[in-house]
Amino acid sequence: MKKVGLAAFDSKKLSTQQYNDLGSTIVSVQQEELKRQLSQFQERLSHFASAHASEIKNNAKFRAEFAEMCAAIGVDPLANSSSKKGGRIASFLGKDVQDFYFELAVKIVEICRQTREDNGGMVKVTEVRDILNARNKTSAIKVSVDDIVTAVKTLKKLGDGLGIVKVGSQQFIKSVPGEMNPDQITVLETCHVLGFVSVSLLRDNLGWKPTRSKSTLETMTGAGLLWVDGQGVETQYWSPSWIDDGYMVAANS
Amino acid sequence: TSTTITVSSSFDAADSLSEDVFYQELSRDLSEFLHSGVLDKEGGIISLFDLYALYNRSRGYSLVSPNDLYKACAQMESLGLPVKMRRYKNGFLAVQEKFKTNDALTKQLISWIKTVDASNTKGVSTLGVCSKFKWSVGVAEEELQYAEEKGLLCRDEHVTGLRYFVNIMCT
Amino acid sequence: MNSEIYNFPPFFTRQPNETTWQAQLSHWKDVILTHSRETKQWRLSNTDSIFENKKIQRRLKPDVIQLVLSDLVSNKKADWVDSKTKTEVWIWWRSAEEWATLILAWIDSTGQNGSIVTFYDIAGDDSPGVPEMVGMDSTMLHKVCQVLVHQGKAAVMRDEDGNEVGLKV
Amino acid sequence: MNSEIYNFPPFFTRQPNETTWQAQLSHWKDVILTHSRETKQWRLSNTDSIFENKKIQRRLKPDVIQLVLSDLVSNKKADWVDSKTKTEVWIWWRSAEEWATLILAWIDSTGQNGSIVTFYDIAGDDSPGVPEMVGMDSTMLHKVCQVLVHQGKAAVMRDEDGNEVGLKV
Repeated sequence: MKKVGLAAFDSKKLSTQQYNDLGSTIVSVQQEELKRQLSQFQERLSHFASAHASEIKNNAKFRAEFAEMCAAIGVDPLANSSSKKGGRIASFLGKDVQDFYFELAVKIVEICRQTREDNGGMVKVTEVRDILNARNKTSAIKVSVDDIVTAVKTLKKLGDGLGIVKVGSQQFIKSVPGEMNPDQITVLETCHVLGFVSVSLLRDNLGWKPTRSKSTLETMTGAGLLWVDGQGVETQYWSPSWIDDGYMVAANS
Repeated sequence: TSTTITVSSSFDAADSLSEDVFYQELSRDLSEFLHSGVLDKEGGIISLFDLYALYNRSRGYSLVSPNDLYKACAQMESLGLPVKMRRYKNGFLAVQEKFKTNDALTKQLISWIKTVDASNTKGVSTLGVCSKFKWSVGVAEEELQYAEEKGLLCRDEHVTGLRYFVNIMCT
Repeated sequence: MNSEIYNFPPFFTRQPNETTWQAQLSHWKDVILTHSRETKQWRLSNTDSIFENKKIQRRLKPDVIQLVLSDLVSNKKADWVDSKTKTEVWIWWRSAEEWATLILAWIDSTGQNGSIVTFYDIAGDDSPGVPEMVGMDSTMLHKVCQVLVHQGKAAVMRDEDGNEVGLKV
Repeated sequence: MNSEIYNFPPFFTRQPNETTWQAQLSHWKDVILTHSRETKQWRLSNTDSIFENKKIQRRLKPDVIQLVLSDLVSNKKADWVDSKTKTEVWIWWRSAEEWATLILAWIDSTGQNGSIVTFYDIAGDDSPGVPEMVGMDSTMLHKVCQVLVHQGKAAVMRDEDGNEVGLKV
């Protein structure tokens, strides 16, 4: 650690012990100062939260920025239940904002469970968003992708087995334990770009040998991650996330 | 030398006392909730994810955070409640009845597989296990993998899905 | 999952993965029930146009259609028109119990308890009591009546030839 | 061949449990060696039909086949035909030492000590000395000879072009 300001001393005249004492004094002074600044920061963030509770609740963009600010200074506004007494951070966010996220997390767990047989436990974040907003047509609050990601992160505390996985530019919620290997990720990415994959598509686009493609595609089908279409010129493998995408395309056209 | 600065929310004595009470009450309430028929419906084991969803659904308002739910489950055993938290090898968490040992559950599973697939030629699927033991898919998978880690079961990965067989390769 | 699954090419191929196949069957059930409800279709044959999606040039194979129909029947969402040939089903896009409830509600709301109401009053073309039931076949009507009889809520009325013609609540 | 294991579907999936996997590898080794011995197969490629069991519709994945072949090699039950590409192995369903012993035994029993015996005498189609060795490739024969040379029990004989053609005990 750089000991700023020590140049003023003639360090040669100081014993090592003294030197260390001085150093740690300075460090602890710095530490105190930082702590003071941080807690001031938290204080202000707390004021901000209560002053803007309704914006935070009703505006997805606002929520995302607020979450970023909290993360930047190491505050987790969603660690504590709203019913818990005491503690500054407990009352950090309005009760209804906290409950908004906790309820969202409940719904995410349920959707993962309900759609698991369709998609093998890999569901696109945008699909979860569409499902939630379609169910809640009357509500003024529209759930955003960021909200869902925030809610999924709070669920980390409940153990491994539910988390965000990036597939190219797409974000998925994975609700089955175990890692996906790079080939499987690549296949899902390719599905997103081309709609579906086949042995010859993977050969032409990625230079994969048929044996490699076949074994990856069969493994993924066996895991419920891909659906098979046997009525084209060759067997085609589709990601069920296409269904939601297709729906969006149809809705926008 | 590097210095880490942690800023924690400072509780005074009364706060930390009320915090202890909060978790104890939550643990007890969860235990009661589980014994109101929920645990029976889930075949005696429930994943923390499902417990979180079901419990908060039943509360309806002033929901419990995932963090608090975890802390309350973690101390169920030390509070002497009839349920305990269990951590599977891959980090999956569940709550189960205290009197049932992990190996007793496995024994139950293996003996059922031996009766439904006596010839050991078809194996069983996760869904088959779910419907037999009333477990959620997550729990069934963990139980099957637990038996696999013990060398009692082995797997057949196929395009038709994953199936588990009684392991005859180690004899 | 939404109805867009009908435009998903793999939806018309029997999925090799058993779990996925179960999900697929369940989606076919939903697609058929929704479509029947919307078009007021009472009867579905194994050659119905729903099993082919011309837009994406995909169709369900006959043996798979058979599995889909059997699944509807075993889920009590349909009955075989002829349980020997198994080529056609009556579709219960509402259950017999639900139809029974609707009939009772109408009789009740019009103060006809104790009087005889004919099937024509209930589901005839001319100002029917339960408009949704217009066009329902007598086989299905019979089953709905049986529900009421079993519940002890109604007696079936017959004409001189022994045909069921109405109810008395 | 252990047909019970060979018809056991999980035998064709790489087992995640380390202990089970080691047992599985060892079963594959036995299955391959038994099958090669029975069919007098000297050479095994990574696309050999043994890796697919049509009866139960299971096949070993390419990366797992590679592990099985490597295991054979590291257990000295096989040698890579080409140690760069590693697509094929020579199989020692008897070890080189065993073959060497069989050759010596035949030479001994026919009183040919001190005389030159050609490879054709040993393993040629026409009344071979060690019938089981018929069809063995020269690469493998060479390795067997080396065993005898190292044991100081025989010298290799060459023709004018320097090719190994026989032995002198």
